[in-house]
Amino acid sequence: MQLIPDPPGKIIDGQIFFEGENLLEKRAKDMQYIRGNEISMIFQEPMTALNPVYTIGDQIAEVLILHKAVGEVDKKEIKKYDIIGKRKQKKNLKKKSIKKAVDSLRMVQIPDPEKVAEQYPHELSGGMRQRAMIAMMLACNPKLLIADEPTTALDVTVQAQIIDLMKDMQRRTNAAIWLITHDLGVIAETCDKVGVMYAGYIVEFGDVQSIFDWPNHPYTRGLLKTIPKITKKRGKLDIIPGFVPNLITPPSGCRFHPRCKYATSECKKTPPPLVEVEKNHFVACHHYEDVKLSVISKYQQVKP
Amino acid sequence: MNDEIILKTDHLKEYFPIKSGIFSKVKDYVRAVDDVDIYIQKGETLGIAGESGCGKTTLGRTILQLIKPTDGKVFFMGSDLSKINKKKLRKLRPHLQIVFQDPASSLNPRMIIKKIVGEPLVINGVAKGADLEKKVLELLKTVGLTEQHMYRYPHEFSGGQRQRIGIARALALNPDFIVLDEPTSALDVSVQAQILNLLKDLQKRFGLTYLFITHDLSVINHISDRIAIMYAGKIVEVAPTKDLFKKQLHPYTQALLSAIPIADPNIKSKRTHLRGEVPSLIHPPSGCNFHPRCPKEMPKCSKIEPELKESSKGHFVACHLY
Amino acid sequence: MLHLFRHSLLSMIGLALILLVVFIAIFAPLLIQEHPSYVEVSTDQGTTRVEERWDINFENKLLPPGPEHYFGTDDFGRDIYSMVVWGTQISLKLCLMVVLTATIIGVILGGVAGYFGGKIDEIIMRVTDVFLAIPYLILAMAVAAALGRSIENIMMALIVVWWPQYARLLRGQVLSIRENQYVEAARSVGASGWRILFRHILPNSFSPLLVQITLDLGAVLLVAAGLSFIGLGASPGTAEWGLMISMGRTHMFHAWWYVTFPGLAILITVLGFNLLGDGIRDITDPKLRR
Amino acid sequence: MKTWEYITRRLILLIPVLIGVTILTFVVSHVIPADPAMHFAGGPKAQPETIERIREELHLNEPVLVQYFYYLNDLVHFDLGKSYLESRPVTDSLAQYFPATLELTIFAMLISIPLGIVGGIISAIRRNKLSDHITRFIAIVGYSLPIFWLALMFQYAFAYQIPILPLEGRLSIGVSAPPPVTGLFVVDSLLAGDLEACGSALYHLLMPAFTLGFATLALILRMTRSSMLEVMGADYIRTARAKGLSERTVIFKHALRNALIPTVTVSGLSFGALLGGAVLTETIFNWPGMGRFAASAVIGLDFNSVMGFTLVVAITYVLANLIVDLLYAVIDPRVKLGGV
Repeated sequence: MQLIPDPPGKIIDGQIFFEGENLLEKRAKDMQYIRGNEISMIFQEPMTALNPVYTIGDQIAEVLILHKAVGEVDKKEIKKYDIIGKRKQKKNLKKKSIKKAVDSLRMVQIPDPEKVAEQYPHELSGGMRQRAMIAMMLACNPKLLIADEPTTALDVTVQAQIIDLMKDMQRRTNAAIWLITHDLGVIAETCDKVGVMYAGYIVEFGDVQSIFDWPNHPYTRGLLKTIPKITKKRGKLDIIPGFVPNLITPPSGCRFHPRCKYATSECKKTPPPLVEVEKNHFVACHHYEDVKLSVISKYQQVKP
Repeated sequence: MNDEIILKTDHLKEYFPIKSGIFSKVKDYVRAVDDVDIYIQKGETLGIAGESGCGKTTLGRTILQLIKPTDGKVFFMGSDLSKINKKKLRKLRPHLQIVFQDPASSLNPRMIIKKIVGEPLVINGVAKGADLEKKVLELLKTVGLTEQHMYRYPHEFSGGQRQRIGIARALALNPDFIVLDEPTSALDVSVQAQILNLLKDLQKRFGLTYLFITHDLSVINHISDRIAIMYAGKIVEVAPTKDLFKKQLHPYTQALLSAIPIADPNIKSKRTHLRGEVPSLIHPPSGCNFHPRCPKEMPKCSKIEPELKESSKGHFVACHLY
Repeated sequence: MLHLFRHSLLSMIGLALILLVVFIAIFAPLLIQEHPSYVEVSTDQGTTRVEERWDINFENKLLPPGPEHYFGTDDFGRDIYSMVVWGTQISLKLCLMVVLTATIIGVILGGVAGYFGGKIDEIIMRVTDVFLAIPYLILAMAVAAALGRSIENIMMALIVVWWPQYARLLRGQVLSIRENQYVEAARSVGASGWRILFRHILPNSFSPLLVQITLDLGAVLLVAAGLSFIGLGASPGTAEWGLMISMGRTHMFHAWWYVTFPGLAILITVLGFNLLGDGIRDITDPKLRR
Repeated sequence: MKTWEYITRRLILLIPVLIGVTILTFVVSHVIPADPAMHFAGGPKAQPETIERIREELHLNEPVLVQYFYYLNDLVHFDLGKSYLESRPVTDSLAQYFPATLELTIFAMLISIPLGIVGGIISAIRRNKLSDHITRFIAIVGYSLPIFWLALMFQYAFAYQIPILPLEGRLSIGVSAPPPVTGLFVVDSLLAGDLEACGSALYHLLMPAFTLGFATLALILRMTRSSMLEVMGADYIRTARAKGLSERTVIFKHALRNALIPTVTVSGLSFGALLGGAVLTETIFNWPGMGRFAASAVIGLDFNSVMGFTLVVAITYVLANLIVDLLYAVIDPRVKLGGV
């Protein structure tokens, strides 16, 4: 979304395509049009992501007015210096957009939306804030919603509500959702496709089903095994040795090699390319075949 | 594990006063821990699970007398901790230790590791000089650190390593009982597994008793023998881990377990939906404090508070359904 | 720690300025052409005290800056350069005395108030409220006026005025540091209240305190110079910067150097402290480091 | 809690502070001096009879507590004693000088606060660019400058070398003061419809007000800059951008209001610095205000006047901070009035 301020962050290279157009080649003005209207984003901390000094209704109405979802001030109809008339129109517009904001709050199942629209963010609970945030970002029916750890700051029972809400909203608005999370459980339940990232690289990408069943990258495999599960019997947990590297001086070659049991000298030298190992399943590992084999052999040992 | 009860609470309550008005009059209370009865047997791990703000952390601190309880008793090896004087309490302190959630703030940033881990030994006059150094090194090795870590400051360590240091400090005085307050929730999953394994090893080696506090039910399933579920300051269900995951009695426990996303796309969970959110601890609902969200609410739930009763052996529940 | 300064040019300049000022203060006697003499005078109260006197030479009255007198001379023909350099000592001594004494008082009272809370806290905080309800300069002026004119009394007055904010600062620090889990950890291993206060809390409140001290060294100098300017403080003829500006005021339009150089000396010293203080803040407060 | 309830509560809370202030001024005036009577009489050169008379008048022979009671009793009757310098009640003198100081302080704030905020915003937006470095430099020099020296330098530059501004005073010679209503010349002259006097008053205000406000300007600039920078990094700014708002709207609508919250606090505190600075500025610009009066009282050992001045300043300052707190609640909805 190009929301990282420059400096310190800069996109060094690469392209981002949205509906066939490269976003990086767009002017700032066009990007502003796309943001909130076609691509919108919700964040991890609903407390800090909402402006504390404006009411919920105002903040939602702002997007609506901005992207002209409720019409706009008609410049032709009003004389240039007719300030009073202009104000009147603006007021009308505001009224309409607040009304629509209340509707969108109702859509995300906020009880008593009229009242909530007049409240400030700090007067709401965490779950309510995240709902309001979703309402705000879906107000203009975007085509893509980026959700950055939307439930991490919430309790499990509320998390479950929000996840269901997001799925429900997706069904209604037909938007694509890009969910960023560290919680594999949330991914397994909500996503169709998943990309696994390690130290700045996508190491594996594919359908949720195939990734969880046949992880081909050693990191994905380790990750799946280290999490304690409530469905499995207990015992010692598998561990990935070592620590996550920092990104200032990442390891050479494949960034996972210092923690990988399959690592060879090749891994130290060249970063592996992302290859399609089966339909819609990509892996970046020099030894994905070995990994696959070991999974299969283990699977077979258990099966018969 | 044997049946000897090492620690027991009796109607434990912890209310924090809220002051307001011109003369700072106490207007109300935050009922963080409200009438909690639990017991822990020697060598076992009791897990306390609940959502944020349910009072589970306060419970841990109140048990250790880091906060004086408002009412109720805590028995540790037969003596009532809430009654005994400061001096005696200080004598008992070595037996009761705690590992904190946030490895960043639980280590004094201006002390080297040797000082941090050695502090309990110095305060209690256990060791001095070269002996101290030897002891500290031994402790560090126990938790998987080495000699070269002794003279560094906390900020030079990663989260997992810091948590190991915190564990070493808790072990310094050979405690019998350790409260583990969300020891892994600030860590990455891959590191979380390392710490959990370490804790299990240590328990076996030193015969420790754990009170494991967490909001993460999959972690608690992995480590504890029995689990107590806490909701808004009260214990709603206590059962051996296996029983609890097989059969949940309290509607809240059922909802809580069903809400956990499972990291396996093949299992499609059937979810019990809860209305609303966790109530405030200042004005908890009347009767059973879960009734406004309960899918199985009955008329008497809003009037009479259910007691914690044993429904089958070792399985306690506080609900009018049983 | 020093290497961190390198990232900020401004704080480097601050450090350099302060080192320069300290150097001048230490070696003042070697740097100047004229030296003061000391005389014993009787005071209002009937006691005697030692005061510095500079040689008066009416022939050299109000000479502009030149090779003989770098900063010119004043209306009594005294060398302004020598007096400004000499004044460095007086100023630094005053600032340090005031700030350090105020810090000690403030740290003790604030630490006790914050850590033990309750009634003591209530009393100490109400007292600081009262002190902070009156602007510094004005309270110091009233106190100094009551004490009588002298540099020592200005110091006393400034200490009286300055300690409450340290008490406030430290209390706030203690209250926030007390919430850290390592304090709880120390309690859980049986550490006593004083041990926690001195081993765990005070060392961790050192950084913000240091920043405040550095910035205040400059602020105290400004207020002290202001008091001297009004006519409180040093007796006429002393090489005190504020006083010199006050004396030079009547000659400003025909002898600009008289007020300019002492003022520059104040500006440079205060600027040095402020830049340095800002630098230390940026280094020690990771939140502000960007 | 309603606003008036909050104000009442705050006013009630002021009582202990003000009692404390009276104790403090009492201690300073009646206990600290070695011989208060001599002090009040004007120093060691005073005649013994005068000292004895004052001793009687001020009840200095009574126990300290009784003395304090007398002191308080006088205060309640608005009696601050007699000014030995002006041979009239201190209250009369202060009443005469107060409006001039108020006018000067208000104009100093009117100059420094808007300029400081604008400068801070520019500095924050153009971070690490040349304009940022320049404004930051001005700011840091601004609060390192001795105000009295700055005043003299301005006088030298703008009244002597390039004489475009008046050297001192409130009005030009030949312009008569407007009929007193508020005591603020600018307001009074407008009320009287006397534009010449108004112009002259503004003309004379410019230099002293700017001098007095310069340090405040620097402080506010700095505060606004750093809080702007902090706010610009906040999550809700990212949200605002994600909504597709233009950078202008993001800065002025979303960031500024949040960034102003700490600035408002600083403005309240700096009011104290302004009152203190007024003592020096008024002396130099020969401004007939309380500050000049106090400064000459200090020199003339007119103790009653000094203490009276201190008391009035304390009350003004405390009330100013109350107003700031009210403003605070207007800007920041999170501040519930009364949630202290």
